[in-house]
Amino acid sequence: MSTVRFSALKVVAEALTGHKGWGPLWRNPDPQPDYDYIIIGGGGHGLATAYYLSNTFRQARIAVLERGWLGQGNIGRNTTIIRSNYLLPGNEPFYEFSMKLWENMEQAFNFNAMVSQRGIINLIHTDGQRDAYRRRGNAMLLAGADAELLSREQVRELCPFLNFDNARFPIKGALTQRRAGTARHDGVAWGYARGADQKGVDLIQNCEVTGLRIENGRVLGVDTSRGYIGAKKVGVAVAGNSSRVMAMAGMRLPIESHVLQAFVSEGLKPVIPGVITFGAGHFYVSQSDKGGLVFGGDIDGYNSYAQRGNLPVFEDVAEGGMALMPMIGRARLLRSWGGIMDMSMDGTPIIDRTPVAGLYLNAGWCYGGFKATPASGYAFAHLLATDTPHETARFLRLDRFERGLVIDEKGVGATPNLH
Amino acid sequence: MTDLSPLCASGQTAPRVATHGALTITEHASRALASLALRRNAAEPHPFGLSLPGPGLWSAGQGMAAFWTGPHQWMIEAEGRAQDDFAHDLKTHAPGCSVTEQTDGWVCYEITSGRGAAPIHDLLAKLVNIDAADFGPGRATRTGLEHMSVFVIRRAQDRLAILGMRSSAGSLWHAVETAAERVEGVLK
Amino acid sequence: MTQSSANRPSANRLAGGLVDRSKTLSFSFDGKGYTGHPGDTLASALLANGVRLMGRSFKYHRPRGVFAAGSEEPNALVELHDGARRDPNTRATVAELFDGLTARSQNHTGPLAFDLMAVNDLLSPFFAAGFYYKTFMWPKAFWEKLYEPMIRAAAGLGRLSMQPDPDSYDKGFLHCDLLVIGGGAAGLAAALTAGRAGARVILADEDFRLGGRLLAESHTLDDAPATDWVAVTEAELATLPNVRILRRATVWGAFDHGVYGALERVGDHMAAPTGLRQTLWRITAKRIVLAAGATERHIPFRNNDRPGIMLAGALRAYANRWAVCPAQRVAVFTNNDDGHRTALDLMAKGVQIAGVIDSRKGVAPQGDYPLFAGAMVTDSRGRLGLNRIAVTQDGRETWLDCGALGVSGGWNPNVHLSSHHRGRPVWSDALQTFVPAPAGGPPGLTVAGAATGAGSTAQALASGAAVAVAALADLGVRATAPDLPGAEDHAQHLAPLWHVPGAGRAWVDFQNDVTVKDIKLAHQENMRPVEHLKRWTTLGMATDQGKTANVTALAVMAELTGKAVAETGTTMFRPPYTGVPIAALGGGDTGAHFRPRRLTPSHEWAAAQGAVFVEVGQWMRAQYFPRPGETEWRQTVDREVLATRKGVGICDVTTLGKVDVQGADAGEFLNRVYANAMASLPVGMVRYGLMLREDGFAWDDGTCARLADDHYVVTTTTAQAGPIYRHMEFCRQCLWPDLDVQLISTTDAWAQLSVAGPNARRLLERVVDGFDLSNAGLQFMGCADLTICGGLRARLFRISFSGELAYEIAVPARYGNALMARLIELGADLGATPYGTEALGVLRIEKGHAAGNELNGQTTAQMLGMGRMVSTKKDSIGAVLSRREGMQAETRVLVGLQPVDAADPVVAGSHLFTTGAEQTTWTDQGWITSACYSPHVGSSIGLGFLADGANRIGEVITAANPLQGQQIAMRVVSPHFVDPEGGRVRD
Amino acid sequence: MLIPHPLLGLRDAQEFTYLGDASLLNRPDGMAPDAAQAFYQYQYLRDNPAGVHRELWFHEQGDRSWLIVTRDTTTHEILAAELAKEAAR
Repeated sequence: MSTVRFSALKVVAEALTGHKGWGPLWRNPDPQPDYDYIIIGGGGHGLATAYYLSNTFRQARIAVLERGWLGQGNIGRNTTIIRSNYLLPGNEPFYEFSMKLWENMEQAFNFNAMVSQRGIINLIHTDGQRDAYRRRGNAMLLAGADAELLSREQVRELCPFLNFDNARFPIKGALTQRRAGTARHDGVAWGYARGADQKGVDLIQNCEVTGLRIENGRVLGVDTSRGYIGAKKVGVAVAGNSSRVMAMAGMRLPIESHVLQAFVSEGLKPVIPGVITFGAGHFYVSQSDKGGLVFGGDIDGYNSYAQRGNLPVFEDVAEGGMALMPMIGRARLLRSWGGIMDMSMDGTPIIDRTPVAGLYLNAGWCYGGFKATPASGYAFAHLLATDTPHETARFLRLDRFERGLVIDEKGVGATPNLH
Repeated sequence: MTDLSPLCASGQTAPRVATHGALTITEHASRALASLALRRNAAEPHPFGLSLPGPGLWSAGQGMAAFWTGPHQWMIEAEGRAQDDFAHDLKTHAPGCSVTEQTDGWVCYEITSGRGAAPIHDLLAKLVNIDAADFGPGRATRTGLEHMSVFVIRRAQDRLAILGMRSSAGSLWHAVETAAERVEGVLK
Repeated sequence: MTQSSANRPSANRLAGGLVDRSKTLSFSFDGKGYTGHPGDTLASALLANGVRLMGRSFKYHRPRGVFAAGSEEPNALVELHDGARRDPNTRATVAELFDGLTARSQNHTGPLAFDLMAVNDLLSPFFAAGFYYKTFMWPKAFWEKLYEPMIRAAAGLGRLSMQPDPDSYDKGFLHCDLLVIGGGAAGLAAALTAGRAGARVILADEDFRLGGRLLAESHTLDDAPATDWVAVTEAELATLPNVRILRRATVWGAFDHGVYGALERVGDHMAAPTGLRQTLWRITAKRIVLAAGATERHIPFRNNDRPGIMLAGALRAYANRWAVCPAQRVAVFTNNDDGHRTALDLMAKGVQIAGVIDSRKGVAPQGDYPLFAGAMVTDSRGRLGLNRIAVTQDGRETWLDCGALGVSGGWNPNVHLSSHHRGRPVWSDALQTFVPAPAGGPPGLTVAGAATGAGSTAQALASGAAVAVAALADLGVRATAPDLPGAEDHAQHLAPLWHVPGAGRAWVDFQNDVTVKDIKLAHQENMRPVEHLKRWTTLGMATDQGKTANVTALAVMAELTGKAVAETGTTMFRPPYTGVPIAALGGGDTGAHFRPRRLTPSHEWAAAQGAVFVEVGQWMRAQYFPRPGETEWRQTVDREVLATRKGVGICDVTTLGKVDVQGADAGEFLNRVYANAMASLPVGMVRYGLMLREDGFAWDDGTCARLADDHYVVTTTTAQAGPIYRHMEFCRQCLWPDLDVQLISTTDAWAQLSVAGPNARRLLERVVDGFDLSNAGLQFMGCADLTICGGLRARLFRISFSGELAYEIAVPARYGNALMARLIELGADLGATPYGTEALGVLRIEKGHAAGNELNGQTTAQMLGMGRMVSTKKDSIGAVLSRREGMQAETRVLVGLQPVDAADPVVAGSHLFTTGAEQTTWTDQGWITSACYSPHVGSSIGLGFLADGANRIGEVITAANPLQGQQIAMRVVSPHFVDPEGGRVRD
Repeated sequence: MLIPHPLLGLRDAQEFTYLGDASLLNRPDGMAPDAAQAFYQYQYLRDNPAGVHRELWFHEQGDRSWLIVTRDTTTHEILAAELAKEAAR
C-alpha cells in the first residue's frame, strides 16, 4: 500500500527527478473470503466510514465494495458546498460536528481537498423570512456554530453585483455563515480512500453487490459480481440506491430516489466571493478554484434512477440566476450533470441499525450529503464499531417516522420532492 | 343597476388595446363566464341550446360559447353579460349541475391577425408549448405561459384568445405583448 | 512567420473561397485594426492578416493559436465585444466577422506576446497532474491566507463584464416530424428526402452557412463544385412550407421523449443586435436524424502546441472555404490518406508544401511534394509561432522550415447528442474510433453520415437519405431517396498512431495543458479508470470538453494498461454539446418579470393613496398607507391599528384562497378534509376550519361558509391557496371518487374587503340595499348573499381576525376598487381608515390568531392550542398520524409574550429559556414566532411556542437573540391581548 | 418530458405537478383498529423501484385531472397513463 507522504517538499523533489517516486494512491486488492466489516458503497460516505473505522476506531479486516470506480457516487457529482446552517436540534449539532471535521481533515489524511471557507450567504427577501432565519441563526449559535445576520447594505458590500432593486424579490438582507464554503469533491473521496488504504482497508472496485445473505435475522455476508464475501457486519452507504440494496434484505424505506441536476460554467476570472443561495428563485452558486461557476436549483421532482434530468430545470435555474445576478448572462453553461438523491420523507438522513442483526444503514441524504461526508462517515463508523449511535447522530433514527419524531427542516411533510 | 363603476382587469376604466404589425391584442371585458360541472348521474345539459364540446374543444352558439375545462366540466362564455348574474341564469338552464360564477376570475385577451394564420402560429410558438398545427379553430386548452396558468382558445384561423388569472393581468399582458412585438418586429 | 507580418494585410489570403471580397469589414484584435470580408470568421480573418498567436493556455500560459476550424476549438478563445456586451471565452473559429468587431485575447498578464504568467511554463515540472492535492497543506493557516488566493488569482480564462447583460433573449417552442441536426451532406440529403415527402422538418446547423464539410473540401459533386449542389438543395428546401431551416442554431441537448434544446444565435453576427440576441428553442420532434459530422484528432508529439500547428482538416477548410493559409510554407503530419489530400488542396492554392510526414511505411506520394514515409514529427520550434519542425525517419532527425503544420490522426464521429441518455458509444476496431452505440441512444434518434464513422461524401449523402426514409416510415410517411449527386468515396487507410513516443511534453488536451506525461503519471498513481484519469488530470474539462483530446487520451491510457481502448471506455457525455449562455437559458422574463405579479382589486386606489406595497408570494399587497407628516412606518401602522380598534378599518383581503365546493356530498367531503366537523355547519353560517397534512401536522386554516345545503365556500391562507386546491382535488379524485363533489377556485373572481371595528356595522349599513345587519339579521359567524350600492350582488361574512366587530364583504372583482373608495368616503365621519398588511399583522397578533409564522408546517394542532378541534369521532386527513407518541408528547404551546420592561423590543426568531438557565440546543424551550409593537398594549408584544407554556402564564423567562446580542426578560401571558372574552365580535 | 394524457394526448410535463407513488390512492381506514400501523406504512414507506413505477401526476396547468402514469425510472420511458379517478373506483 502507498505510504508516500505528500508535501510541498516531496512535490519539488519529484519534480526534479521526473515524478518517478509517486506510487499508486491505493492498491487494487482482490476480495478476501471474509471480513469483519463490509461497507457497501465506495462513494464519499462509504470511504469516510472505512477511513474513520480504520484510523479512528482502530478496526481491521475492512472492505469497501464499489460497483464502479471509487468516488463514483454523488461525491463525484455535486456542487461541493459545505455548511452547518440548520435549524433543528436533530440536525444542527450533527452538521456542526461535520464542519469541525472538515476544518482539520486535510492535515489528518494528508491530502489537500481544497476545503475553502469563503462563507455562505442565504438571501432574505421578506420580513417573515428574516424571522425564520433569525430563529435559525440563533439555533446555529446555540449549537456552537457561527452565524451572522446581514443588513441589505452589508450584503451589497459583499456582493455588489446582485440585483437589489429590480428583482421580483428584492434583497432585504441575509443570514451568513463565514465558516461555510466549498471543498474539491473528488479530492475528499481520494483523501479518505488513500487514508483508508494506508490502514489496510481493501478498496474493491468493479464489485457489485447482488445479494445479502441473511439467516435467522442475522447478516452473514454479501453476494457480489466477484463472488460471495462473508462479513460480521455490513454497512450500507449507497445513497441514491438505498432502496434497491435494502430491498435485498426485504426492507422498504421512507425514501424516494430523485434526480438533482447541477451545472458548471466555462472558466472565468473569479467574481463570486463564496456561496450565494437565492431561495425565492431556486438558485445557488459558487465559483470553483478553476474559475467555473458551479450552480444549481431544485430537483426535477419525479422519481428517477437515470442520473440525468430535463430541460425545464436548466431554464428554471438560469432564470433564477439572471434575476439575482444579471451580470452572469454572458457566461456559458458548459456542462450539466444529474445525480440520484435519496430523498427521505422528512428531508433528514438515517444512520441506524436495521431489524436485521449486523446490517446497518446510512441513507436518506437528500441533496445535502456532501457537506455531511465527514460526520456521516464518523458517526456510521462509531455505530458499526460500538453498536451505539454517535451523540450527534442519535436522532437520525429509522423509527422516527413511526413514532412521530420526524426532523422536518422545511416543514413540508412526507413529500420527498419538496424537501 | 349599481352606482359603483367597474375597472378592467388592466386596472383602467377602458379595455387595453395594442397593435404590433399584423397582430392586435384587445382586452375583452364585457363577456360573462361561468363554470358548469356535472353532478353525479346528471344528464349532460344543453344550456341556451349549446352542445357542450369534448376534451380540448371550444364551440360557439348564438352569443354564447363553451369550452371544455376538465372531465364533466366546462366554461360557458356569454357575450355582453359581464354585469349580470349570469351564473344564476345558467343554473336555471342547467338543472342538476354545479355552476360557479367566473366572470371576474379571468382577464381575456383577444388576439387577431391581419395576415392570416402565420402570425398567430409564430405567436403561439413564442408563448406556449402547443403545436399550432394541431391547434386549429375550435380547439381550446389550458396550459402554462411564463409561470402563469392560462386558457388558450383558437376561435378562428386568425383569432386567438388567451385567458389568465385576473390578478396577474399585467404580467400576462407584458408576456403577450412582448412576444407579439418580437414576432412582428425583430424576427421579421 | 512572426507577428510583424500582421502589418501586411491579407498576406495569407488565397484565391477563391466563400468570402465576399466585394465588401471589406474592419475589426480590431487587442486594439490593433485589421480588415476581413463577409463570410470570414474572426479566426480566418486573423490568419489572413498573418496573426497566429491568439491566446494562452490555462495552466502553463503557453502561446496558442487557432487549432481547428469549428466549435471544437481549444485554443483561440477571445473576449468578444467591449463593455457590458463582453463575451468571454468566445471561439474565434465560430465568431462570424462583422464590421466594427472588437476582440481581445485573454488569460495573460502583460501583453499577449510577453505574458508574465508564462513563468508557469518553466515551473511546469512542479505542476504535474494532481500536484495541488499533494501540497499547500502546511502550515494549515496558509491555505486560506496564501495558497488559495494564489490559485484563485490564476483561475479562469475570460472575464465577465460585471454589468447586466444589455441584450434581450427569447424562448420558443417548435414541433416537427423530423429534426435534422447538422446541415452537411448527410443532413441536407435527409432534410431534402423528408421535405419532399411532405413531413414537417426542422433542419438546424450551428454554422452560419449550410454545407458542413462540403464547404471545406475541394471535392466536386457531379463534377461541379459541391457548393452548387448545396445552393440548389438549400433553394428547394426554402420553397417547401413544411421545412424550417435554423441557421446559426446549435442543437445542444437531447432530453426525454423527443425534446431537444437548441440555441439560435439571432443577432450575434450583427454589430449591435437589433433587440434580440439569441433564442432558446425547445424542439419536440417525433424522429431525429443526427448528422453532426466528425471531429478530426491530432497526434501528440513534443512541443505540438505552437501557433501554426493545426488539424490538417482545418488547414484545408481555411484554404478552401476562407481562402486563407496561416503560412506560405506548410507541412503535414498524418497517419492516413486524408493528410495527403490537405497537401494537394494547399498546393492547388499555391501554397508551398515543405513535406508530408506519414507515419505509415511504404506509402506513395499522391502528388508533387516531398514525402517522408514511415516518419514522425518529433519536435518543433518557434516561440510565438511555428517556424521549424523536427522530422525523424529511420532514426535520423532532420529539421524542416514551415510556418504551419497540419496534423491528421483520423476522425472521431460527433457522438455527443447520441449519448445524452447515457448510452455510451462503442469502439470500432475497423474505424479505430468510438461510434454511436446501436442501442441505448435517445429513442427516435438515428445517426447519419460522418457521425456514424462513415467517412466519405458518397456514404454521407446515401446514409442521410436512407435514414430519413426509415425514420418517416416509422411515422407511416412514405418517402423516397432523391437522386443524389455522384461524390468521392475514398477510404482513409488509417494506421493508428496515438502519440509520438519520446521525451518532452506532448500535449493531448491543449487548453488545460494535459500532456502524455500527465496521463502516464495518472497511470503510475493508479488513477486508471477513465473517470479518475479525467478528474486527476482535468482532461476534457476545458471549454471544448476535450472534443479534440478525449479519444486520444483514452487510447494512450489503454496503451499504458495494455488493455484495448474498448475496455477502457469513455467518460459520460452530458448536455450541452457546446456552451450555452446563461442569459439565453434564462430567457426574457428576468428582473421584475422573473415571476408573475398579482395585484389586488383595490390596487389602483391604494396606489393613488400613496400606499407602500410589499411582496407576499406572487401578490403585491398594500403594506401601509402613510399620511403626510408621518416620518416612519411605525407611526402609520399604529394609527391604522388604533383607527380600526376605535372606529373602523378596511383592508383588501382578496389574496386569501377561495374554493367553491358544491355537490350532494360537499358536507361529507369537507368533514374528511378538515380536522373539525363541517357537515354539521348550518346553512348561512361560517366556521373556522383547520386542515392537517396526512402526516398529522397543522397545514392551513381558514373559514368555511355554507351558502346552501349543497354549496360551501372555503378560504385558505394566501400562501397555501395552490397546494390546498391541489390537495382537495386529490381527495376528490383519488381518495373518495364516489362522493358527489365539484370544486373550482374563485380566488380572483371576488374582491373581498375586511371591514373591522366598532363602527363596522354602521358603515356597512350605508352600502347594503336594506339588509338587516343587526345580530338578529346576521349573527356572529353568519353569512349571507345580498346586494349593495343599488343592486350589486355581494356576499357578506361576519367573521373577525382582529377581535373587533368585523365583516368581510365580497363583490365581483371589477368593483373592488370602487367599493374600497366608497367605504372610505362614506365612512369619513366614522373614522374609516384603510389598513395594510402591517396593521393586519398587529391586529391578529394582539388577538392571538395564528398565521404563517405559527403555521410553518412544523407545528401541530396541539401546539396551536387547537388539539381539541381534531375530531376523534370521524376519520379526517391527518387525524391518525397526529396521535403518534412523539407528537402527543410535544409540550410547546402558543403563548403571548410581553417584555417586563415595556421599553424592550420583542424580536421574532429569539429562542426562549428559563431565566438564568444555561443557553444551549438542549435547554432550548421554544421560540418567538411573531412580534410587533402593540399600540393597544402600549409595548412590543409577541407570540411564541413555549415548553409547558399552558402552565407558565405569569412566569418571567428569557428571550435570547445571541445573533443580535439580545437577552430580554419576557412575561408569559395569554396570547389574547385584546378582549379575551370575545365580547366585541358579538356586539 | 411529455405525458400522454388519456383525454388530451401528449402534454408537456411542465403542466403537471408530481406527487409520487400511486399507492397513495390506497388510504387506510382511519377508524380501523390497526390504523396507526397502516397509516405509517401508507404515508412513509415506498417501494421506490428502479424500473416500472406507477405514480401520480396532477394536470395543474391543464384539466385538473390526477393521472396515474406508469413510467420506467431508469429510462423515463412512459408505458401508460390513466385517469386516477377511474382507477380509484
